[in-house]
Order: sequence, then structure tokens, then C-alpha cells
Amino acid sequence: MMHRDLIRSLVLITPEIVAALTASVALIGAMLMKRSRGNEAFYIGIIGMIGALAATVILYERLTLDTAFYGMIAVDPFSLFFRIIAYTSILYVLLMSFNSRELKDTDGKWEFVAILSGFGIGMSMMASSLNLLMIYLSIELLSVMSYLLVSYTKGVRRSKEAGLKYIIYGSIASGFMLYGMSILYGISHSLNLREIALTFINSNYPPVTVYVATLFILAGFGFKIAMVPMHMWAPDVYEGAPTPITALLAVASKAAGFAVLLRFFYTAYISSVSMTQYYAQVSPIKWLTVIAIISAFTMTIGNIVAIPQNNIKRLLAYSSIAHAGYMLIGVSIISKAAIGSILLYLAVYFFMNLGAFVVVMVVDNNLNSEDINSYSGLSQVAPGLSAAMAVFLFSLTGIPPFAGFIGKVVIFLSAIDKGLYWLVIIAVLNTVVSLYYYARVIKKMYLETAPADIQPIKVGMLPALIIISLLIPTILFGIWWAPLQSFAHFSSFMY
Amino acid sequence: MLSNYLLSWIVFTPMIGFVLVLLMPRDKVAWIRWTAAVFTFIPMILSFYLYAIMNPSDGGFQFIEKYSWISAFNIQYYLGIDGISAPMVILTGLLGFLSVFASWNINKAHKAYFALYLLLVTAMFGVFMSLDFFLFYIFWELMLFPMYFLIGIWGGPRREYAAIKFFLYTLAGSVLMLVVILAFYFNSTDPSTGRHTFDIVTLMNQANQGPFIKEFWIRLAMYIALFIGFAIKVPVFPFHTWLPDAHVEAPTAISVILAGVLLKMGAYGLMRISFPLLPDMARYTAIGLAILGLINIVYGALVAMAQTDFKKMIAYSSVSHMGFVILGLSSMTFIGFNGALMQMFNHGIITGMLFLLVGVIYDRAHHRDLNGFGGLATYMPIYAGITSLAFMGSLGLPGLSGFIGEILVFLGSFKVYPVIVIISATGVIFTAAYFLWAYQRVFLGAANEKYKGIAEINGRELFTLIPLVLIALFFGVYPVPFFNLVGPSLSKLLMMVGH
Amino acid sequence: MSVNSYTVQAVFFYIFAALIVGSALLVVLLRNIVRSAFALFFTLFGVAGIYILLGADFVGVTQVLIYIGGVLILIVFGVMLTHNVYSVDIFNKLGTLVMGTVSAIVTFTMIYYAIKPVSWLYIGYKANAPTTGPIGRELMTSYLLPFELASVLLVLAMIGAAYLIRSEVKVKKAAGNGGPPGERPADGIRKEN
Amino acid sequence: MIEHYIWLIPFLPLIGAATNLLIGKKLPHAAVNIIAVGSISLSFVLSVITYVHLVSLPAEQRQFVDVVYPWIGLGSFQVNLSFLVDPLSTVMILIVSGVGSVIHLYSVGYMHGDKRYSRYFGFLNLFAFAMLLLVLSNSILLMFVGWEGVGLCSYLLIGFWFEKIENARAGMKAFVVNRIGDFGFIVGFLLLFTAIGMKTGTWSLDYGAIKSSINIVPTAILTIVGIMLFVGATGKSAQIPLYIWLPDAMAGPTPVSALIHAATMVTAGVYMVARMNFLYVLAPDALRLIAIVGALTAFFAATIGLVQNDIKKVLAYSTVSQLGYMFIGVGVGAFGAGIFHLMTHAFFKALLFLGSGSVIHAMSGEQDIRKMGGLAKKLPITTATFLIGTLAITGVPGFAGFFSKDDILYSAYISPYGGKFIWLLGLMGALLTAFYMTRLVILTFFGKPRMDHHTAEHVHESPKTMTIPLIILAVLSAVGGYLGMPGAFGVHNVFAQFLEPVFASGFKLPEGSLSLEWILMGISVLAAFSGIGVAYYFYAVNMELPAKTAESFKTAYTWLLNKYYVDEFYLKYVVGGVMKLKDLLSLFDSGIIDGAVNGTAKLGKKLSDFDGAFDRIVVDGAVNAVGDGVVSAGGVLRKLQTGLVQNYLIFAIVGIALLLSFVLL
Amino acid sequence: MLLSTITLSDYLILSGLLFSIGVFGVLTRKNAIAVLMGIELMLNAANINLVAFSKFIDTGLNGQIFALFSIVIAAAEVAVALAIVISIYKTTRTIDLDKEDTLKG
Repeated sequence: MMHRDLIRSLVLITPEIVAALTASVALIGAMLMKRSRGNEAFYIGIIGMIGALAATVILYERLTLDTAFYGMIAVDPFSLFFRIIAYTSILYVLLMSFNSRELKDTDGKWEFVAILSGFGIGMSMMASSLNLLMIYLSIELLSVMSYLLVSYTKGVRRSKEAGLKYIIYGSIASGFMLYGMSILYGISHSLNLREIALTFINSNYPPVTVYVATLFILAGFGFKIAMVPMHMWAPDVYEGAPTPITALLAVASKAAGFAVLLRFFYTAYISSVSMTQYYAQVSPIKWLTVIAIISAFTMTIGNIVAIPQNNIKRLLAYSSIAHAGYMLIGVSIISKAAIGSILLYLAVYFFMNLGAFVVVMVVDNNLNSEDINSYSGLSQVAPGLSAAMAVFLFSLTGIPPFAGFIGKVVIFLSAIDKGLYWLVIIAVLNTVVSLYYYARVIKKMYLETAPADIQPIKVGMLPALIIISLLIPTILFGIWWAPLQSFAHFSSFMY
Repeated sequence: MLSNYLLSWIVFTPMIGFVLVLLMPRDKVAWIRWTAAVFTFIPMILSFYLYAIMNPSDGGFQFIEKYSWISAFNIQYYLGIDGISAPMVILTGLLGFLSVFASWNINKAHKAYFALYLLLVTAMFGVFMSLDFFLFYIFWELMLFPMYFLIGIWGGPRREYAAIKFFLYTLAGSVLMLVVILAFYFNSTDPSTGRHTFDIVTLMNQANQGPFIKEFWIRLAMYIALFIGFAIKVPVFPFHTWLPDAHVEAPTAISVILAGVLLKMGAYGLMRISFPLLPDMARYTAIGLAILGLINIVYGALVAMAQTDFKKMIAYSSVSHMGFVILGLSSMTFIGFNGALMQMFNHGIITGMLFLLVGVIYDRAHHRDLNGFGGLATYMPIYAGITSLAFMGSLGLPGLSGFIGEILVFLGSFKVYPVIVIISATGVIFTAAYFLWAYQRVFLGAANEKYKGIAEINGRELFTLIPLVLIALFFGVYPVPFFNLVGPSLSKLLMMVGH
Repeated sequence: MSVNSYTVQAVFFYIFAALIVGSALLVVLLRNIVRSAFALFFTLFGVAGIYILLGADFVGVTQVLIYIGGVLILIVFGVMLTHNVYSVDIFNKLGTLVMGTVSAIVTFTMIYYAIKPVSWLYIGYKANAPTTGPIGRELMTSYLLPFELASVLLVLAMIGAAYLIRSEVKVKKAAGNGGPPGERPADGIRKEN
Repeated sequence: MIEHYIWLIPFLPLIGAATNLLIGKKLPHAAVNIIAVGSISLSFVLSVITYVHLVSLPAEQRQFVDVVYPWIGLGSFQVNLSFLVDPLSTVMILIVSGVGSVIHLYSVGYMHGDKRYSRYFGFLNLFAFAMLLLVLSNSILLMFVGWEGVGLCSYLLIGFWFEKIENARAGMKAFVVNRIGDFGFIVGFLLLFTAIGMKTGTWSLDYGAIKSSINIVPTAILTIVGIMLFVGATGKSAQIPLYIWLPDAMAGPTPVSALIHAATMVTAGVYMVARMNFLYVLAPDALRLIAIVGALTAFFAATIGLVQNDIKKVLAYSTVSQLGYMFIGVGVGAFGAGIFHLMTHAFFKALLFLGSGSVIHAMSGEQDIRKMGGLAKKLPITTATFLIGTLAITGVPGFAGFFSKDDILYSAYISPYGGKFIWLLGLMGALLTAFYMTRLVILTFFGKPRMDHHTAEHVHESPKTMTIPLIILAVLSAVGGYLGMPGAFGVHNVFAQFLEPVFASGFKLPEGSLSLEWILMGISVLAAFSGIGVAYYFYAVNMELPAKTAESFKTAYTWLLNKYYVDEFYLKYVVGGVMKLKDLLSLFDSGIIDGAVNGTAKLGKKLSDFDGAFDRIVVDGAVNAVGDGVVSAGGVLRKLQTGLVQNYLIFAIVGIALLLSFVLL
Repeated sequence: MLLSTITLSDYLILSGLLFSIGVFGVLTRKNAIAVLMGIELMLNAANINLVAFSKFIDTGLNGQIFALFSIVIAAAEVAVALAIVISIYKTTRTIDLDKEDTLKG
């Protein structure tokens, strides 16, 4: 292989290289610093992530639309968009970990940073891989890293229990996915997605086989984005894991799941040449209806079961399942605009969901409780914090003038454009149901009086900065969301 | 300069106030109040100025401000007013300003209260002025969460229940509306650019509406979905149960705004969106609308008679009065439309007065049980006088503006639905009965020593009431300026609806 | 290739298949965890044999080296560490047993119906040439990125596993978070349901 | 010259009312008097000037319209604030402002010392404005404005002394009953407005427009319009069945009863029918109905009047009865006679009420005639004037009542719409009227005094401000009759002739023979004198006879005393029915609708116990109600989350299998 | 002759069987490590599939390389899984999955 070709490929994955460097520096740090309790590790991590982000943005500016490493991965605006989300979310998690009470007294801070960098690499590879093996490998990398991260607070029993459940569920899901991939490989005797699409065009296989293969693979992806049949792990793991990690799972790993889902279905199951704004399907099966049905179930179950929840993290777990449902609507509309709308929704979802988790962490730090009842009267004690939480929750419901509304409207726009009226009606009704449990938290904060013995909540400088940095986009993009729209639209170009 | 950005100035001045109030220190209550007063006073004056320089003879939209907001989806920042929205804007300005003084005795979290209040005023102006469907929906929903907090935090004992009920009802309605808006968007072609558009004005001429929504059943479904969204706001009979709770629990100033302006948005929505965009459906379902109007009038009046809570009675009286508006709209005649719009304006003025009056007595006696009072006229003659005038205006006594609205609705709709009008005319009797019975229970009868030293109505309260009294009297005696303002636009609307 | 080499292959296939399926059933059904770990050895050995049969010699050797040498040993250690004599592995509730068998059968039918109707595009006879060289070349050229990625995964997995297992270093500073290190005071609050 | 100042006539009392109501409290009583009485007298003067100007015009042009400003302008539908001056309205404004000024003067004395003095005069002036507006208006809508205005003022004045809850309740009763009448009125003119508008395309309610296009409207519709307008009239002019409010209206101060409930407001109905004569003429059945109702009311009210013991109640029922006569008059087509009786009645009934006022004033509030007697000596002027009034009302020849009542009875007899039956009822009514009026006079002024000692000392003649009006009215009652002397006396009827152009809509009473007129006149005189004689015998000669007859006709007496239990009937069924209906609907509203609307999501129930209780119920998994909707579905699905990872996996695999089967089948 | 040549579907059926047994093992065993064994069975089944396809229908060796990587990854997974299981064992002295249900609802 000509070394010039190798250098070009290496240049295309500079962000991952930077992340790997950070990991190795962290490992060296682990050896030298002998399990110190200080936060030096996090600084290294933050510097690393900023470096990776910078590399990604540079690549983004160069408008690259190319494959690397023999077509293993595609480096295009789509993958770069997800790399940005990956490294930003890790950056935020690191910032959160400074003040996280759960992570404060672990002695494995350096390993933590290393694993997080691994997580980042896994996620960006997921978004860019064009090869079944690469997809499997990156999903495994991401999963193993998150198994470790979930059970990171080894002192806390529920965190290990969550870790165990997560790894068992995850391994079996990836088992199914591997089996699905093997059958797909059998059918299309090639691991490259583009060639799989060609085999679909040239030869026709009995739909049963393609259905079984696709559903098994979908089980793997579904596990990542916690869609309905594969969602039951999410509430327990979100509740058990330390809050920063829950945030990471809710935002980053879900985004990665959607990235690989979109990449897989839009490359393997669709002909690249598309006359109308809608792509022509090549695969013999109606996978769109499958996705639509799953989306309807995911939304409804996510919203309904969230109502009686009492633990805020569990509530946000079900809410993130519901949001996965809303995004799946976009997936079931195979058009370029649909991809753009999903990416927009993901970006908006990133801000509001991460913000909500940061607030949860701060409250947990002060009141040592994740029970919703402990939020009553929060507005009197911490007005700024509860105002931010109210904005995030209203945005999650999808009330204008916040960004959540724009996300939903854009998805509904493309859905109605395609004529999926029944799905939009279900989504719209779900929005009303979702108001019920989001407003319940707000009601607790604002409409109830604080218990007498509540001590004042100190938010700390860094968490406040984090919250504000998430609050501004949630409100700004609710009003003036043209830039976000163009960014999402541009990022929807896939190799 | 001012006049070509006038509408934006009116909409966003309260926002400036909102920001200022937020920046103010928490304990400077007086400052906060006066900023709120100033920043609602300016839009009111601007709206009067708007009325002054508006040329009433042209029925079309004036003071248009049209800028591209989100070019990706062809969404514009499109403001404009015509004869139909002008009175509503003036009403919002007026009540918005007066209610600030009615919230003088709010006792907790003043900063948050006035901030949310100013946000609410902006949202209301926005709804009446926006001509872009998307912008209209944004302002329509923007009004939701300030109201939720205003009722929820500063309300009465069952405020949480009332607040969440209000929120859920309105959200359910508006969510249906969103689906219809999107359906319109996709089936519309902007003649100039050929792209989809949210622009209500272009959607008004049927040529721009795409093929898909030409089918009868689709159009009917869309009309009904839109109607439910607006009916919840009006409120129309089956969807009205949120109103009494919201009114009873909301603080005085918010009840005034709720009754004075928010109820008009439903009817305004019908006139601005449902009728021009789906005229054939409007005609097809007019009889249903009339029947609902009839039920509203008679049912509202009878249930009002059964209430013992002063505010709840007025809430049901609003249901009854809005019934006239619905009847007027269903008549599809020029006189009927004028009557409906006049009734909307009057109801805002008179019910605003009624709620302010209830606020006066509530601040003194801290309860609203009609049977709990009695013989107040001896202690508070001026208060009794103004209340009797408000009651008379409300039951439609000639010489006050209420009468004009009602009689025009009757005159207009008799031609189309004689039987319905005759039955709803009985509403006039029940209205008189429950108002006078309430007046008698509260004011007449032997002087009640329980309220021996009760204070007469004070200057501030008078300041909020006098303008409303004068307007009610003026428009009762000389309503011609109102008709000149409203006439041309209504005839344009009538042509659109095709009668 | 003479007739008997086909038959020899067939014989070996059936031997290995029987070995695999038999020992797999033992792994799953034996009550004693140690015996089922031992049964796993035979399954893995059978699979290695299958690979050799399919001409994947390098993969077969890797299977023996890594799976049996590595994974199986790990599992046996795990069993020894956690296998306290007196906790007999009593049988599962009837409900999960039934559901387990149902799910297994459902999965098999799905797979079976996926495979049966397919007419595979055979590429004709491919001699069992030694595959180590080509695999090595492939790994270093087209599969370079997965190779690197796998290495990152392995390193971090090991680091993480090591972290999870090692016991907490006694906190020298008077952190004063009493009780067992790391174990937070009775987090009664957390156990809300 | 006067044409353009007509609007001053109603406007002056309005200004008087405004000043008195707003700043009256601060002004001394004298100032209040001047403003109040002054404004009404000024408008009387203007009315006289208008009358003189009108008379100067030739008979046909005696009509002009003074448009003040456009009230409602809706393109084709224009309603202006415009006043129509023609003989009919001139007569009415003369009566209203004339009698009004007299009563205002009287009230100065009567209301002396009342703590809400200025408010009283404010309301009185406001009433005058409303009444003048009613009679002068040029369109039905404007008349309706006046119509409601007088209803309001009667409510305010009846319940003037609102300390006593009965007065307030009486006021409300009056207003609500009026409102029921107004309902009929509204329906009436709506139907007329639409019928004319549909036919001719001119959408207007002005008399001129209606008169010009009335004849193309089918008679069936006109009859309905006539009847519905008459329903409005029964409400306002207290005819069967909506008369129940007038007797209770006596709770107001006596001058109010005199002005509103005798002279002016109650006559509005009659004026309306007279004004709409061009319509009624084309709807004979409506006219016939009016006549019948009028006759029934006349007789029926008179019977109740026989046994009433409250001086004002007697006069109230007598008013109802006399109004019955007016309606007989207009009902049979003799609009002139009806209006003439309206005028004479205004004089003598006002006189009687003011007389009773000064009696009550003298008796320091006592109204029960059984506790009076022998006041003649102490109240010479009151007694004299009261006597003249009684003579007038009983129809003794020479006095006003005789001429007007006789004219009505005569026209009732000969008119095609009247007939013997109506005439007979009218005659019997006249007899009963004579009886109860004489009874009243005897029991009040003659015989031995029956009041307790304390009030006896205080009995004194009313001050000059009260007696002068009495005298003026007495003169008018006496002389008033000669204005409209019927043809029988050989002199042409000045009054009828004056009104003739208004009613010149082609309806002529058939010419009865002169002798018939004399005979009828004789019979009515006979009836009057026999009534007086019997009453005299009952109460002056044989004192205990009334008690004995009451004893013998026990049931009849109690029925009459309790006014045929009509009030109780209304209270039990009409008002009771509405009360039950409202409670039912309110229950329906809060219970079923509220529950049903959010029953689907059971938000109501869940929302109501929104606090801890809600969490407690769901947390311990006890989903209590079946079909608990969305909220309980959450609880059920939540229980699926058992915590065992193996269950989750089973759910996943089964889920995938279901998806596969769904897609494949 | 019974011992006819071995075709691709025989291998596939074998791997299918192995996969289902693995699924059964995962769902019914209460001991965490037994579940891990079940997972290994499933992964092996998939590898058989891959290698079989690589032999019969793929000119290149992609299938075998995929299997190789899968083995490597499986090793990493087992390591992490055992680490978690043992750390749970250290605190609660049991690795019975039925006891691991504190997080639920």
C-alpha cells in the first residue's frame, strides 16, 4: 500500500489519534501518580478532548468527503458531525466529573480518562465505519468501555449491579448482532456496505432471510439506542450508573447508535442514486414499516411508563427512550431532509438532556437524593438552578420558544411531507402525555413549598458555567435556529 | 421611523420590560411594579396611536412587517393588522396596562410575577399581529407556560390542579393545531417563490392550496381539528370545564387578562384562520357552530346561576357571553360578524371590570362566597354603584356596549337560524336573573355588621375601573367609530367565506 | 480427490458436530458449575476442529490458543473464586425455565427459516491452502484499522478490569468517610422502592 | 325652530340625573331640587312649545323627524338617534313631562329627610329621560332602548330603600318579569326586521321604513309579530299573565308608584300598540287577542282590588284594571280612545297615589286602611282632592274618567274586534272599580278613626309642596275629560281629531247610532252609581256587613285576599323549575363533563390528588380503578420492569419474534 | 450413502443449534458465570457461521478474519464481565442473578 495513501488515511483520523494519545498519557499518568485522588487526570483528559475537537473541526472545514483505510471508514460531514458530538459530550462528562460526588473518592481517575478516550474513539469509528467488521468492532469497543464506566464506582452496590445487567444484556445483544451480520455476510459475500447494496440490487434473496438478518442486526443497534424491544436495560442502568456516565449514555452512546443505524440502512439498503428527494429502496423487505412500528411503540411506552416514576434519573431514562422514539420517526422517512432533521434533533436533544443531567447531579451532590419529592420547593432555595431545570424540561416537552419544540417540528415536518400522518398524530399525543411527567417535576420545584430543614444548595462555579453553556443554546436555538438548521443540513451528506 | 416598525415596537416593548425586571434586585418591589407599569403603558399608547393613524376604509392588512426568519422552511417574521385584529390589539394594550395596577397587592416573588406577566403580554400582542402560521403558533404556545406559573404559583388553594388542567387542555388543543399547520404548509405553494409557505395571507386564496387538501374528508378533519384547538380557548361547550377552575384560582389581574384577552384568541383564531382558509368547511359546519353557541349561552347562564363563588359565576357568564360571539360568527352575515366582534370587545371590557371588582371585594373580605356578603351597599356605595353598572352592562342593558353586541348578533343571525336565536334570546332572561340575584345577595338587604368597617374602593382600584366604565358607556352610546374600523375587513372576510 | 476423502471429511464433521452439540447441552444443563465449565472445554475443542475442517487452520489454532487457553481458564478461575461449597446452584423457577426453552426454540426456528430457503451462490471448490500468510497480509493491509482498534480495545479492557478488581487503597487523608472504604454510609435514601 | 331642539326634551332630565347622581351628595337639598324639578319642568315647557308649533301646522304635515347622530352604522343597516314628533308623541311627552314635573315637585316634600336624597332625584330624572326617549324615538330599536331604560329605573326606584330585603326582592322581580316581556318584544321586532328585510332588502327598524313596506309582509307573520310585541307590552304594562310585579312594586316610594307605576311607564305598552297601529290594523287576530286580554285583566284585577287592605295595593290593582281598559280601547281599534283614557288615567291615578302618599305621610308610614278612618277632618285638602280623583276613576259623569271610559266601552261595543262579551266585562269592571274606590275612600277618610293613639297625634296636613300638586292634578282630573268629549254630546271630539292623522291608516270604526251611544252611556253611569251605593251601604251604613259577607263567601274571600295564589304558583313552578334546572346543570357540569372530558386520561382524578397521595397509590403498585387510562397503563407497564436481566432478554427476543411475524404475515 | 458431502447448510444448522443452546443457557442459568458461558456458546456459533461462509461463498478470507476479531473481542468481554462479577461477589458473597433486582420499577 503506497505510504502516501497511508498518510492520507492517517490524516483523516487525526482526532482519533489525538484521543489515543490522551489515553496513553493517562495510562502513563496512572502508573506514575499511584492512584492519587487529585483531579490532574481530568485536566489531561480535557486538553486531549479539546485537541480532538479542534482536529475534527479542521477536517469539517476542509469539506472532506472521502473514505480511508481501504474503504473501511468514510470521513464525511455525517461522521464528523458525530465525532463533534462524541468529543463534546466526553468533554462535558469530564467537566461534570470535577464536582461529581460519586466519582470524587475513586482512586482510578486516570483510568477513567483513558477509558473515556477509548469511548470517544469507539463512537467516532461507529459513525464512520462502512464495513460490517468495523461496525461490530466499534460497537464492541463502545460497549465494553461503557460497561466499565457504568460500574466505575465500585463502592456503590447499585452501580455494580447496573454494570452486570448492562454487560450481560449487551453481550447477548451483540451476540445476536454478530449472528445477523454473519448471515448478511453469507448473503452478500462481502463485508462492505456498498457492496451489500449492490448484491441486493443484482440478486434477490427470500425476504425471510433478509428480515431475520436485519432484525438481528437491528437488535444490536436497538440495544444501543434503547428502542422498544431492546429498551428494558436502560432504566436500571441509567439509575445505577454515576450521573456523569448516565449523561454520557443518554447523549453520546444514543447518538452513536443512531449514527450506525443511519449509516447502515442508508448505505446498505438504499441505492445511492436517488431521483426524487426520497431514496429508492433496494432491499426486498419493508424495513421502513418495521422502524415506524418500533418508533410508535418506543415513544408510547417511553412516555407512559415515565409517568409513575419517582427517581429523576429513571424518569429521564424513560424520557430518553421516548426521544429515541421521536428520532426513529426521522429514520423511517428515507430522505436527505429526514437525515438533516434527525441530526438537528440530536443536537437539540444533546443540549437539553445533558443540561437536565447536570442539574440532577448538582441536586444529588447537595441533597444526596434522586427522588423527585426531594425537588419540592427547590425554586425558593436555588432559583437559578430550578429555572434552568424548568427550561430544560419544557424544552424536552417540546414547548416553544425552546429548542426542543424546533427539533420536534422539524421531524414532524418531514414526516407529514412523506404522509406519515398516523405516526405524527401518535407523536403529538405523546407530547401531551410527556407534559404530564415533565410538568410534575416543575410543579414540585415551583408550586410546592420546600421542607423546613432544606439547607441552601451551593451550585459551585464550574457546574454553573456548564449549565449556562447548555442553557443558552436551548433557548437561543428555540428562537433563531437557522444556523443549527444549516449545520444539520450540511452534515447530512453521507459518502 | 417609528411608524414602519410600529408593530414590532408594540410586541417587543414588554420584552424590554421583561429583561429590565429580571435585572432588578429582588427587594425593589416599587421599582419592579413601576417598570411593569411603564412597559405596558408604552404599548397601550402605541396601540392608540396605531388606531389613530390607521386608515379604516382599507379592509386589508396594514403596518406590514415581513422579514425572512428561517429561510430553510420559508418561515417569515410577518406582522400585520387589519380591522379585525386592531380592536383586539387595543384591548390587549388596555387590559395589559390596567391589570398591572390590579396586581399591586401580589405578596410573593414580585420579580418573577411581573417578569412572567410582561412575557404574557408580549405573547398576546404577538398572537393578534402575526400573519405567519408558524409565528402565530409560537406566540400561541409562548403564552402557555407563563400562564401556568402565574396561576400555579400566585393562585388560590387548588392552583396546582387548575394550572396543570389549563396547561393540558390548551396544549392538547394547540398540538392538534400544529398538525393542521404542517399539513397546510405541505400543501401550499407560494406563488412568488413556488416553495411551501406558512404565510396565512397567501393561504387565504384557495389557489395556493395544494391538491391533497382539496378532498372533502381531509378538509373537514382539518377544520374540526383547528376548531377544537380554538374551541378550547373560546371556550365552547364541551371543552369549557377548565375555565371556572382557572378563573377561580388565578389571581385577580390574571383572571382579568385570562377573561379579557385569552378567551378572544379562540374566536380571533376562527375569524383569522378557520374561516378564510377553509371557507367551504366553515359554511358546511355553520349550523353546528350555531347550536354550540346556543348551548354556550343558555347552559352558561343557567350554570352561572347555580354558583355560589363570585368568580366562578363570572367565569360561567363569560362562557355565556362568548356563546353570543360563536352565534354571531356562525350566522355568516355582515351584521352578525359585526355583532360578534363588538361582543368580543365588550366582553373584554366588561368582564375585565367584573374581575377587577371581585378582586376589590376579595382583598377586603378574603372570600368570594356570594351568600357570605349582604348589605354592602350601605358601606361601599361607590363600589356598589360601579358594580351595578358593570352588571347592567354585562346583562346587555341598552346604553352600555354589551347591548349593542347582543342585539346585532340577534339581528344578524335571526335571518339564518330563527329558532336558535329565539331560544338563545331566553338567555337574556337568565342572565338578568343571575346577575341581579347576585347583586341582591351581595349588596342589598340589611347592613351586615360583619363588614362594619370595610374600606370603600380606593383610588388605585378606581383608576383601573374608570377607563373601562367610560369605554363601556362611550361604545354603548356612540359605537360608530368601532364599526368604521371593523366594517371593511369584515366585509372582506364575508366575501371570502362566500356569502 | 478420491471418494474416501469426502467421506472422511463427512465422518469427522459428524464427530465434531456431535461433540459440540453434546457438550453444549451439558454446559447448559449441568447443575454443578465446575462440571459445566469442563464441558465448555469440549465444545470449544469441537469448534476448533470444525475450523480445521473448513480449512481455516489459523483460526482453529487461535481458537485453541485464545479461547481454550485464555477465556476458558479465566472462566474456571472465576468459578473457583466464587464457588463457595455450601451454595448449591438450586434449579431456576419453573417460569423462567419455560420461557427460556420457548425463547430458544423461537430463536432456532427464526434461524432455521432464514437459512433453509436460501440457495447459496457457491464459488466452487476451494483447496484448503494454509491461511496464515494471507491472513497476516490482509491484517497488515486492508484490515489495518480494525487491527489497531482491537489493540486499543484489549488494552483498555484489561486496564479497566484490573481497576475494577483491585481493592481500594486505604485513604491516608482523614477523609473521614468512615465505614468500609468506598462503601457510602447506608444509602438508605437510595433504596426508595 | 323647535325642530332642531327636540333632542333637548329628553336630554335635559338626563343632565339633571347625571349631576344629581355624580355630585348630588355634596350639594344642599335645595340645589338638588332645583336641578331635578327644573330640568323636568323645562322639558315640559319645551313640550308645550312643540305642541303649539305642531298645532300651528296644517293637519297633514304635523310630523317631523329630528335626527341627532348616527347610532349604529353598518353599511346598509343604519340606526340613527332620531326623534319623531307627531300628535301621538306630543301628547305623550306632554303627559310624561307634565305629570312628571308635578310628581317631582311632590317628591321634594315626600322624600324630605331621606339620607339618599340626591340619588332618588337622580333616578327619577333618569326615568324621565328614558320615558321621553321611548315615546320620542323614531325606530323600534331606539324605543327598545327607552323600554329597557325605564325597566332599569323602575328596578332602581322600587328597590330604593334596599335595607329591607323585601324591597330589593320586589325590584328584582319587577326587572326579571319585565325582561321576560322584553324577550317577547325582541323576538317580535327581530321577526319584523327580518321579514321586511328579506322581502324588500331594506334593513331598517324606523317607523317610516316599516310603515311603507308593511303591507307586503304576509298577515300570518304580522300576527305573530303583533302577538310577540304585545307579550312585551304585557310585561311592561302589567297585563295577564305578567302583571305580578306591579303590586309588589308598591314597595318603592309613593311618588315613584305614582309616576312610574301609574302614569307613565306602565302606559308604554299602550303607546307601543298605538304607535304600531299600522301593523296591528293588518293583523286583526292580534288586535282581538289584545282586546280579550285587556278585558280579562280589567275584570280580574278589579275583583282582587275588592278585598285588599293596603291602600297602595288597592290602587295598584286598580291601575292594572284601568290598563286593561286602555288595552280594550286600542284592542278594538279605537286607538284614540285608548290614548285618551291613558291621559285621563294618568291624571286621576297620579292624584290618587299622591293622595295616598300624603295619607301615609300623615300616618307616619301606616298603609293598612283598616287602621285608618276619620282623616277627613285633619287632611282637608288631601281628602277633597282624593274625592275628586275617586269620582273621576269611578266614571261619574262630568269628570275625566267618565268620558274616556265611556268612549272605550262604546267603541268596544260597536267595533268588529270588540263585541258584547268584552263590553260586558268592561262594564262589570267599572262596577267593581266604583265599589272598591268608594270602600277605600270611606274606610280611609270617613267613619271613626281606628289608628292607635300615638299615630293619631301626629296626623297633620302635608306641607304646601305636596298639596299644590294634588290640587293641580285634581283640576286636571276634573277638566281633562272635556278635551275628548264623545260625539254624542254634539261637540266634535277635540282630542280624537288631534290624534286622527297618526291613526289615519284606513281603519274606521263603524258609525253606531246616536241613541245606542246614549243607552250605553246610561248603563255605565248606572253601573257606577250602583257600585258607589252598595259600597256606601257596606261600609258607611252597616259596618259589620263586610265581615259577614266575607264569612259567608269564605273560600272566595280567601282566594281574592291571596290574589288567586298567582304569586305562589309562579314561585313554585316557574322560579322553582329554573332553580332545580340550574342545580342539575351545575352538577352535570362539574361532575360528568369535567369527569368525562379528562376521564379518558383519568387526569381529573389523578390530578386532583396530585400530591403525595398520588405517589403513594402508584408507588405501592395498587392500581386501584379498572381502566385508569394512561396513568394506570404507566403503572402496569412499570411492573414489567422486574429488575431481572433475564426477563428483559426474554422480552427482547419475544419482541423481535413478534416483529418478524407481524412483518412476514 | 449416508455420509454424502457436507454442504454449507449443514454447518449453518449446526451453528443455529449451538446458538439456540447458548440462548437457552443464558436465559435459564441463575449463576452469572454460567450465563457468561452461554454467551461464549452464542459467539462461537456466530464464528462457525462466518468461517463456513468464508469457505463456501467468499473468494477472500474476510469471514475468517472477522471470526478472528470476534474471538479477540470475546476474550476482552469475558475479562471485563468476570471482573464485574467478582467485584460483586466480594461485597455480597453471591453471584445469583435473581438477587440482582434492587433496581426496578
